[in-house]
Amino acid sequence: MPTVNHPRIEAVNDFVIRFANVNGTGSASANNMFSKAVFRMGVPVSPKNIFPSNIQGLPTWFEVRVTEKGYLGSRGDVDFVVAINGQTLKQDYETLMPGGYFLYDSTKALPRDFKRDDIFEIGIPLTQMCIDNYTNPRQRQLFKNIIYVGALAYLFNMEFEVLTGMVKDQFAKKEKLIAPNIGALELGYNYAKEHFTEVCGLRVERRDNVGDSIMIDGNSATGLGAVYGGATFAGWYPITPSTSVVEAFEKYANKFRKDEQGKNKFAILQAEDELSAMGMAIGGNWNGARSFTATSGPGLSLMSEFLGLAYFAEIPIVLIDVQRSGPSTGMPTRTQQSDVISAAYASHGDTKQVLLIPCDPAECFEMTSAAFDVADRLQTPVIVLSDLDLGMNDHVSRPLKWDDDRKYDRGKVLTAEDLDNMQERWGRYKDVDGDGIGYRTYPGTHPTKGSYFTRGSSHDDYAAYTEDSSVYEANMERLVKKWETAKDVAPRPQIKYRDKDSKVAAIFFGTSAQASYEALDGLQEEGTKINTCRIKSFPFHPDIGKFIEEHDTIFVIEQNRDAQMRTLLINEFNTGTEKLRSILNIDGMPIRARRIKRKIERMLAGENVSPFTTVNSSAQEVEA
Amino acid sequence: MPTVNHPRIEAVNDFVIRFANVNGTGSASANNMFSKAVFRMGVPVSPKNIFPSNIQGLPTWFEVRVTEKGYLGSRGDVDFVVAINGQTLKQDYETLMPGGYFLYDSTKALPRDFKRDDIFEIGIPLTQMCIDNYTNPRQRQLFKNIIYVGALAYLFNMEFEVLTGMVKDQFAKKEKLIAPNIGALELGYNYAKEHFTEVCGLRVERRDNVGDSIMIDGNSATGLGAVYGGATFAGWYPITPSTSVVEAFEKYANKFRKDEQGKNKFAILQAEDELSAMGMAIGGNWNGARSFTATSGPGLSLMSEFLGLAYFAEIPIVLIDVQRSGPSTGMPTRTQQSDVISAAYASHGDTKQVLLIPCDPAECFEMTSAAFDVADRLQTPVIVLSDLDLGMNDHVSRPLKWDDDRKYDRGKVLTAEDLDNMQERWGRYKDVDGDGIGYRTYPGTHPTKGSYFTRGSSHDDYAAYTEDSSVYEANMERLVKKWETAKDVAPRPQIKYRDKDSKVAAIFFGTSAQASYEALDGLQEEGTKINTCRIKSFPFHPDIGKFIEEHDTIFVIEQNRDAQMRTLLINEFNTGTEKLRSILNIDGMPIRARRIKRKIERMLAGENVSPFTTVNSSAQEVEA
Amino acid sequence: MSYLKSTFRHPESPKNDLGYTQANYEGALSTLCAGCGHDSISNSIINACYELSLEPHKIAKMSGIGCSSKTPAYFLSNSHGFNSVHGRMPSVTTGANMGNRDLTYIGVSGDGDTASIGMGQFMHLVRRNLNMVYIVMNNGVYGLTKGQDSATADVGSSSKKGVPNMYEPMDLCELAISLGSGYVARSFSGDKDQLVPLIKGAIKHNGFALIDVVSPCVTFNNNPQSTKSYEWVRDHKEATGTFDLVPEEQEITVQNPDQINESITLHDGTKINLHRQPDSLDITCRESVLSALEEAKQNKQVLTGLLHLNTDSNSTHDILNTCDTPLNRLTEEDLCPGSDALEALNQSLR
Amino acid sequence: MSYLKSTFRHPESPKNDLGYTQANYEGALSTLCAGCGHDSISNSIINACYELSLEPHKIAKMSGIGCSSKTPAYFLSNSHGFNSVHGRMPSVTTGANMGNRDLTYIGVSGDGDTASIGMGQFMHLVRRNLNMVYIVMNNGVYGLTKGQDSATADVGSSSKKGVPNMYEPMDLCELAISLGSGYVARSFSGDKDQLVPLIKGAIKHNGFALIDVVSPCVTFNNNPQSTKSYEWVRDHKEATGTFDLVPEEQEITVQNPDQINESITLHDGTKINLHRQPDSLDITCRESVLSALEEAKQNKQVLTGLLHLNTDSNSTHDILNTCDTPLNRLTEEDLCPGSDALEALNQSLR
Ligand SMILES: Cc1ncc(C[n+]2csc(CCOP(=O)(O)OP(=O)(O)O)c2C)c(N)n1
Ligand SMILES: Cc1ncc(C[n+]2csc(CCOP(=O)(O)OP(=O)(O)O)c2C)c(N)n1
Ligand code: SF4
Ligand code: SF4
Ligand SMILES: [Mg+2]
Ligand SMILES: [Mg+2]
Repeated sequence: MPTVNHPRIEAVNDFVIRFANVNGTGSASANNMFSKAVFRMGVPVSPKNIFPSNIQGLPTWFEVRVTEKGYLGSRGDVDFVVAINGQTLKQDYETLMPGGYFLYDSTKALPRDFKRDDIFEIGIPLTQMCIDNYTNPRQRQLFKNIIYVGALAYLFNMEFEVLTGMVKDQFAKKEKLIAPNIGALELGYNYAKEHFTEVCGLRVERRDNVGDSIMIDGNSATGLGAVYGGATFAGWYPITPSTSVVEAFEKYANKFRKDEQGKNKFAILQAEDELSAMGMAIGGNWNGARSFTATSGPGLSLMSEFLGLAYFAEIPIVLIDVQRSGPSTGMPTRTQQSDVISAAYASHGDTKQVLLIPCDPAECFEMTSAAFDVADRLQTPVIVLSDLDLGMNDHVSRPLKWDDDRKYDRGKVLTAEDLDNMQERWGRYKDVDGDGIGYRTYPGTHPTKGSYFTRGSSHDDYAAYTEDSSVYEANMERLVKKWETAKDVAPRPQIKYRDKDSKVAAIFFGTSAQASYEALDGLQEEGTKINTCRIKSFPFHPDIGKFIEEHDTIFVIEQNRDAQMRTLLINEFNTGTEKLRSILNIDGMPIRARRIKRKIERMLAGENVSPFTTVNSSAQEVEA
Repeated sequence: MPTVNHPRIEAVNDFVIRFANVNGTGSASANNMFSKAVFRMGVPVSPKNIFPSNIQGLPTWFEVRVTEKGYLGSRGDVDFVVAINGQTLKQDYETLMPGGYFLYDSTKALPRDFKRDDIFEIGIPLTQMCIDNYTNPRQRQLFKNIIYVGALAYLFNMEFEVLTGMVKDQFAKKEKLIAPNIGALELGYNYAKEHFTEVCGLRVERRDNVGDSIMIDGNSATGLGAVYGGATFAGWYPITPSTSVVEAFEKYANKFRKDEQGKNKFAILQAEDELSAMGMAIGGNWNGARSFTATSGPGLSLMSEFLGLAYFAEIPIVLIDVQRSGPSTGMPTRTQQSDVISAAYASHGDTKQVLLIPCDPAECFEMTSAAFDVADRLQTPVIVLSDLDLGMNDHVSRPLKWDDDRKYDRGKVLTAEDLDNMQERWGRYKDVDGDGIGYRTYPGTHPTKGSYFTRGSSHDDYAAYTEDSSVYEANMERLVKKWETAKDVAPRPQIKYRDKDSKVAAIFFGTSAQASYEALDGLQEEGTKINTCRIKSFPFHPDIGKFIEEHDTIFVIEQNRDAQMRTLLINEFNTGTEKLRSILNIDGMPIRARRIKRKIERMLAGENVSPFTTVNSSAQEVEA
Repeated sequence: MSYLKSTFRHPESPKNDLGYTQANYEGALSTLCAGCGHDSISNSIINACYELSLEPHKIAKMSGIGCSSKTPAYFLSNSHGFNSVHGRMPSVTTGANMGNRDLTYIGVSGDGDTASIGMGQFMHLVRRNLNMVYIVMNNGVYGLTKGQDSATADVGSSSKKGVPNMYEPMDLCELAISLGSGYVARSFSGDKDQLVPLIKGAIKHNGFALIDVVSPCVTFNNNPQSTKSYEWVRDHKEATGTFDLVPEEQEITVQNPDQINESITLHDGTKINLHRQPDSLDITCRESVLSALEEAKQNKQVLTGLLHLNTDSNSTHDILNTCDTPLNRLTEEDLCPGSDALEALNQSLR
Repeated sequence: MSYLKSTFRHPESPKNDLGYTQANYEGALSTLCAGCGHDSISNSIINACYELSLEPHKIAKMSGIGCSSKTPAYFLSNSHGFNSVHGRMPSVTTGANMGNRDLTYIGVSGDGDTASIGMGQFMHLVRRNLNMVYIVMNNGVYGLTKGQDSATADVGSSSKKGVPNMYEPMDLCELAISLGSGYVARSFSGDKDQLVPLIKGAIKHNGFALIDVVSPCVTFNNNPQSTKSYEWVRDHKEATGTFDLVPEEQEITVQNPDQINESITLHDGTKINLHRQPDSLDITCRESVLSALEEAKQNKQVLTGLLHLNTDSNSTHDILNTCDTPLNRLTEEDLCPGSDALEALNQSLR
């Protein structure tokens, strides 16, 4: 081993390891095994799968952050690389932090031009070991991944039984696979032990820091939320990264929703496109069956006309938008928070849509189930804005909870009895309660009362077509009143004061939250106390306006180019143009805590920096 | 005639007459004849057709403003009603101004409850006269309209020869219709002369106030602009109020664009829907044939996905959006300016679209032809934002002009020769000039050079697919640079200082301009000098920012509920939330000068008034 | 404006099995042009529902946008109606049907609404065999937007505008048959005798039922050069035969039993007795029907009547194995797995 | 990742009439799964264009979104390509073709891209008879999004997921034929001998030409229960016959002239000589082809080859009477009526 002119990175339960693989080779499950093993050792972990828009043969990365303190956002920088992909070997070599570790397949020597002297190279002849130990080519491919996991177990000094336990769990139903997998783990473990004693300064030590947490991806939690929230129908069209929302719904519905005859208490239709998927959701909800759909950017655009119908005809809908990098097809397997404006103002004419914005799987579950209540209560579309990072990656999350006393809020719906007991003439769009929301009836409720005509054209209180200016206008203003009502119905922001007197604050939402909290913790350690407001819904609660009033400098942290949430903030509050300062990340990777921190430091120091975090600077230094 | 307890309205060349008819009865052409006759007497006129979303049998109104001073916007209030529609008789009776005139068909007496004593009733037994004079039922229906026009000629003391001249022009090709039409005019004229001498205080007198103006609807001018701008292909889908744009394009192209063999130097396809229409426009422009489409709100929503593709793949497109009242189907035959946000930010992800906003037919012509240059220059979609009022009503307009020396600006396009002469490697999206715009090639240009792959997915300078974060990011930032370039390419705002020191200003655009100028003229007469900025395009020119800086109170006047242009202003300039004050009109009627004026007066007087102009107050008083 | 109903009603109007008079099935005053074919179709729908003694509130009226799509306002005012957006009635109806399988869904659309903007949704609706009646009020023109070409216009046909259509027409019946629809019919708005039983049969059929009704647009497409004009259709109409619909409970009493070529039992026991000429079309065989349609097209005939019948198919709910209770009637107890199940799930995720 | 081309090339590779080698028609390295049927089709496109001696830059490659729609990057790198949005290749190609009638348009799509989201656009594209080649790389599954159902899956067929499809499949050839397309073929990605001539014929045909190519997805739909698997198709393939394409300039030299049942001359003088068994399908008669397709379906056969040929139809430009010069080549002088015309117009508006 060559001498290294740099101190090695040393850390216990606090480092980032990145696996560089080729997709379609089974690496994801091995990498997941590693990450879950850390979790089972009681140490919080945050895995991020960085995959291409392709099925087989292209580079894919898997980044695992081991984080004793439970910082689950992306940190930035890589301490350890497992470089299994020849196509990206050089790049993976270059991006490693000085003092870091480079594990590679030493069956072939590293090329000549790999000559960093500030990192530690760990060569393991993975291919050769597979050739020596396995005959079947598919086995040779799969076990290569297991072997390096075994090696890592040694290098990080992990509890080997945790890994073997995971193998046993995983292959509970295919028992004969257990022994060979454990064998492969041991191969790697032993090789590393033999050749790399005391080389690695990174350790995973057992802790009790995960409590009763679970590990789950956001889309699974969302699908489950739809089951718990009482959704009975999903019309959808496949699109990454939202596909697994409906797949999860299907899985859990199949598990929990069979009647005595084995028939389904739910229905799922794969629509021919997103327009149809949204039309289906509208039809189902019109009939009083909680219905939803899930999509991503291109689908959201295609649903735009229908969202206007639902807004104006006041039909509850739940739409899950799992955002990815736009515009257009963009980077379909990368994350972003860039559908904020298109979702909030979806459709032509004067429209505003309710958004709910979860930041972790538990909130995916809660907000999705709540979304059906909110939609029914407000009789309007509710868009749950998730994203690829949240939806498709596993996250350590507090466990999912359900209060068995909770009753679905179906909003204002009249029964046949209600109709019979009414004194006044019923009007579907009559604002009798002053909250801008009328009473609806489901089709088929009553033989002679309660029928009405639903339409996207202008209508009066009784749902009759009208071109009367003042009737139209009054209806539009009622919708504004309903928007006011929505502010009380939607989840409140999470506001935290680090220092009541501080004039500096930060606003963020969704998956920008974790990295932001971490960055601000770091700043607090250095004495800068920044209060925070995590937005959970749109329309904004007045508390957010107050929060803005209270501060002089407010960083608005988001993952899009055009500062879209900031736009909504200044529009809705009519204030803050000067003090709302953007911190943006648009590179398709989860926003990184170190970058946020550095950015805020520079901005507070009065430097004139672009809101973007990488471009123009990334070349100069290995930036966080 | 009963005594009237109110002085009659007296005016020369300055009044509003409203015709109340049933659609499908041929009234529009008679009413147009009246309006055009005023114009031919040298007096500016402003007709507004207020029609239902229906083909036959429902109420329709036609409002003609006679305006010696050339105020072509809507004024508000009605001085004279021609009430031919039994369905709306009462309503028409009620909305007439005190001192005004009510012309009705006295074949049947007015119902008992019609007993205003502050208006002048002019009963003409139109139906009876038709029965007496014509046998054919269709004639009886059509001539009824001509008879009342004849009566008006007498009542307003118009030059009868102008009307007979119009009849002759109109039926130049169906000569035998001339005599009976003139006969009908005379019937009406004579009846009025006999029964209503000196009753009417309104006069139309010959002036020389129209200069070389023409009368044309915006959509015709737009269609013609597309012909002059070099459009060769239109893919479209019918929708009110944009349909006549393509119809006009077809008409003029058929007139001007036949080659020697009688073949068409243009192509028009009625698409199966708006998605397809936009796809066609994209395909045509990709190939270098100037292509466009026209639609209204619902179509704009449906085009959203494709607009994102065009933005990101950088394909020039011209889209004419003739706005109508939304949301959803809304009031399809009423006007509004409510697609501003959906157009400006069309599509998911970070997108921004260029808007051009004409305020009269001459600008429809100019901006549409310019739109093709702007789109080609910027390689991006350009949306011409017109509206129903502008598009479907005839307007007095300065004549259309074309500079024969003007050359189309096809933007940065490489020929085979260019490609052969290039030293450097060409990259479709390489920003060699620093304006954010690359050089494109048309397919088929060169056997071995210049081919590239157009895509909506992330791409590098050479149009190759990439998932590289920094390449993606650099590309997105280049698009921001291009956006900066657009500010210089798009038409500048029209800024007018009534008083350089005034701190009060108004910003408006499109069809809100005429009524705004009139309202501000009125205020100026009362001593309030308000400077004005008429926005003609988005992105905004920096002059608009300066204009905002210079003033303390700025009224932003627009025809939508959510203050959409104001939203764009504060977003783009990051300023002005406190001083930009909305004046909004959403009732589907063209915004009225008197209402704007009253609103500004009250706001300047410190009253706390809702930005909306009618609701809650319209009931109390006959409001302007 | 045309008037669907007279204002005067005899107090002793006949009543159906439910005790309702025809008036109970009517709607608001039509605002279509006087003479518009669509109004006649509305009347036939009213008749069919009245005669079948359907509970009006158990019917849902669905439509897109167009003159045709306005008609649901003009019939069955005790039914809920949904006038959605242009071309998208199929998806909204699909969702509605998923939400409540117990209603009768009558969808009304135009030729523009279905064959142009709605083509994709239409095709997939048929493919899914959704249980509904789909009526196309086919005037071969865009009425509401004033006379543009439609994709169902025949080659050579021209509307009032005067330019003959040169594109291949979409034959919705042919498409529906080739996509497996089990009930496909064509009729003419002016032929109530044929249309009313067709609608009744369609309502009784389990699965997707299409009725393509030629329905002249008197304002924009009723000129002699149009193959969708009253005159043309009257002259070129050719019927496949007639049929009776015999509800399950009723005795079969047919005037001339010799004429019954076949008797087919629908899902709910109702029988369809087909009467047709010897050697005429076998409507149960989809191949021969497709040929007959192609042939009629070449002979410039409009083949009307029940074109295809196949009762042996699974509707969407059958395929999905949905429970018998309509989904919109399931309550928390049926739907929510509860906290214990969730805790077990949490456990599996550790 | 699969490799379409070997890196080593013989310096003396054969050249076509233009002096190009096959390499001049190749594209970038494919990123599809090894063994994916789509790659074979790309190769056949390369062969066909090479053999026809087409100028690569006079070809435009159009596609939507999907694994299949990625392929245009893997052939003809000297041609412009347009990878548009999901399901909307038809409209973009229509616009492109309107803008320049002189290019050869090769559109590539998937079964999801065409038969689901793109169904409406596809149908209308066929109806307009746009002059283009439309190749569906039909694997009966959504490849790129990892294995969802497609609307072309046969009843009873199941993908790797294992749930048999219960919905009626969309038969794109049947649809194209009934909408009047004059060149309709079906083939198999594994049968280059059949596919290459089909592509060549399609390119030469004036008007819309569809080739529906069964193209197994090795990753998600190549299991034995799938009717789109290599195995199944090999076992159930049935050909209509074969044909030669004889370019205008070339002498007709056919091996066995007895086998030529018919010789059909295309628009540009090229001839198609059909060879088929006695009593086999008459592909010029759309009725009999539709029946044959229905029959094959019932017999669980995949009928391949040229299914329908009709050279007697107007393509979109013919119908529109567009000028011969491509619209994108017209200049100001051709297009702008000038100021005098405008002044005359002003005058008429006073
Ligand atoms: C998205 C959208 N595009 C266009 C329109 C305008 N539009 C209204 S009805 C109609 C066509 C109606 O034709 P058809 O369906 O044949 O009905 P008809 O009026 O002939 O009965 C169109 C294009 C619309 N409402 N929405
Ligand atoms: C509007 C939109 N919806 C969904 C998607 C996601 N998507 C990408 S490819 C695809 C289906 C591909 O299937 P197919 O056309 O059969 O192509 P294959 O991959 O099987 O070749 C889908 C649904 C998308 N890109 N855009
Ligand atoms: S325009 Fe035509 S389709 Fe519409 S109502 Fe009138 S006649 Fe009927
Ligand atoms: S997933 Fe299927 S269709 Fe896509 S590349 Fe792989 S084999 Fe081909
Ligand atoms: Mg129609
Ligand atoms: Mg596929």
